[in-house]
Amino acid sequence: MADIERRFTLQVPSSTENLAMIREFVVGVGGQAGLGESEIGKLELAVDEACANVIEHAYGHDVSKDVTVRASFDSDALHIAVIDEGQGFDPGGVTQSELDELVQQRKSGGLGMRLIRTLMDEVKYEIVPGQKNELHMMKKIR
Amino acid sequence: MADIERRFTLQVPSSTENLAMIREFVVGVGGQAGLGESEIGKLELAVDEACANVIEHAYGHDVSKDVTVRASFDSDALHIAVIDEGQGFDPGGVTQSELDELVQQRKSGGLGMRLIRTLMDEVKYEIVPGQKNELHMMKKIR
Amino acid sequence: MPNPFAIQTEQQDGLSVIKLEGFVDAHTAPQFENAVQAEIDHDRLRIVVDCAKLSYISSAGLGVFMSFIEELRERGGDIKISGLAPKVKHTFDILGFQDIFEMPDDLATAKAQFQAA
Amino acid sequence: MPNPFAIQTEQQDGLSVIKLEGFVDAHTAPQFENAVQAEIDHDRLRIVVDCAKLSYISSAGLGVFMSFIEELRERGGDIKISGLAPKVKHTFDILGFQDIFEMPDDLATAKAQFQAA
Ligand SMILES: Nc1ncnc2c1ncn2[C@@H]1O[C@H](COP(=O)(O)OP(=O)(O)O)[C@@H](O)[C@H]1O
Ligand SMILES: Nc1ncnc2c1ncn2[C@@H]1O[C@H](COP(=O)(O)OP(=O)(O)O)[C@@H](O)[C@H]1O
Repeated sequence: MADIERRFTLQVPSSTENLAMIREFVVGVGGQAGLGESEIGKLELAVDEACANVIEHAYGHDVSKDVTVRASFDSDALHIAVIDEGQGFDPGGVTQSELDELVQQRKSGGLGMRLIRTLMDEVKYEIVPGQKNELHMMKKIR
Repeated sequence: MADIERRFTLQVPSSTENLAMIREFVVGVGGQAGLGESEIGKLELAVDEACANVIEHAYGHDVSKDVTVRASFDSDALHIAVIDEGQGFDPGGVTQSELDELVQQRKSGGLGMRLIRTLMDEVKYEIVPGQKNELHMMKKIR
Repeated sequence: MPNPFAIQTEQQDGLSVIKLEGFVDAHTAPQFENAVQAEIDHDRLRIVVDCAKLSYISSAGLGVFMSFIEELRERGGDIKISGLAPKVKHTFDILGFQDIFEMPDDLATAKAQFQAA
Repeated sequence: MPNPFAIQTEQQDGLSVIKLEGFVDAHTAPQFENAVQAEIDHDRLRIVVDCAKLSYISSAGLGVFMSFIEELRERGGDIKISGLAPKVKHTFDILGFQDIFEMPDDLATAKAQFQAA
């Protein structure tokens, strides 16, 4: 890939209906960045999880709000950010339980943030509640 | 579809490589707007033609520039705009030749704007050279 | 995009076979959840979720497996997850599902496992 | 997206058969143009473009047909466009291609048309 940075942005209404479109976008960008199929799959899943959290938790399914996905890559790395203007939260304050605990508690959630951290090479939250919350993710290329 | 207006935006580097991503975006929006398969196909082609013109003519394949596609729909109509900051042109000044003339002149181009006008229900250019050129297209729903 | 998700439940050899097709994400997972709940409501507690045609799953889909398994096992039932494509199985594996669920290669093996139990 | 475009040229029954697959747009049309040019450069002037696996074409692809047809016919050759799916054929029809090109349903019919000519 050329060494100029390429930038892509997708903005869609906050609805789970749009997750499929977001995934297609991410797969397209990942392919252009030169990632292999398995790395593209990880990227796709991480961004889906991040956007699903925004739709569900940051906006509480309010479809009048927007989810923004911004991606850029050069020959070294692909950076992708999921941005919302929702209520924000304290990522450090979220306790991440093990799978067997979640199962015992009959929980249907609590896996998303773990998946994101496992799938990506770098994950960073920047939270300004009600103004701009960004989840930055990075994947190395090669 | 609900009567709230839904808005979608895609911004990509000005490269024909990104036309496939643009088409997927348009197909996704068209599906959500409730258009039938054949209408989605027309929308897809019209927006592809409009973006290919921006990439080729407005920016002369300068990949450091961006193409923006903005779409919105309510229950009556889908509006879609292709936006560039390139050199602009006078759409009224473009002579549109018939197919047999183009064939005699061995031209490989000159069909795009005709296609766009045929495929969409409304087409309008707003040109401010070097600042913001917008091609607005509208398709009625049902 | 034409509908990228389909789900179908069949009764086979005394088991409930729920076949997933396409994409299970936060948008489509509720339909999967309803399908499992419907089997439990009818006391059909031996369930195979056949994923041979499943092309993608996110944590919303994984959560459905997670939330029902305790109740099912308490009541003498189980869920087995069959036919996962390698790409999709990878998502289950990352989170340790292989320690909690049996994930046989195909539907026939899942059935055999239920008979043997 | 895995590679959404493929092109292949074969010599069959004294004709050049160029098979298009996937998406011909402004990005992939140059490859199609080169393939037609290569046949002309080798004086193989009877060409069938088999579109049975073509899923999409934009004006950049249509322009390839348009720009070569005069030269080919002047030199005693032709292009026939076979196997277009209805959705794709619609794009050709909108622009009046049916007045200038023969568009037989399948490759066999295209060959028969060349034999009969
Ligand atoms: N973007 C977000 N905005 C607000 N809260 C969030 C966001 N992302 C995650 N959270 C909080 O963190 C918790 C854990 O998230 P996650 O691990 O993805 O599991 P789940 O979404 O299934 O609950 C969520 O339940 C929610 O309280
Ligand atoms: N977005 C644009 N910016 C600048 N010039 C344009 C733009 N769109 C069209 N044009 C001009 O109009 C002409 C006709 O466009 P079109 O009918 O699409 O055919 P083609 O692109 O194949 O030449 C182009 O050759 C170009 O000169």
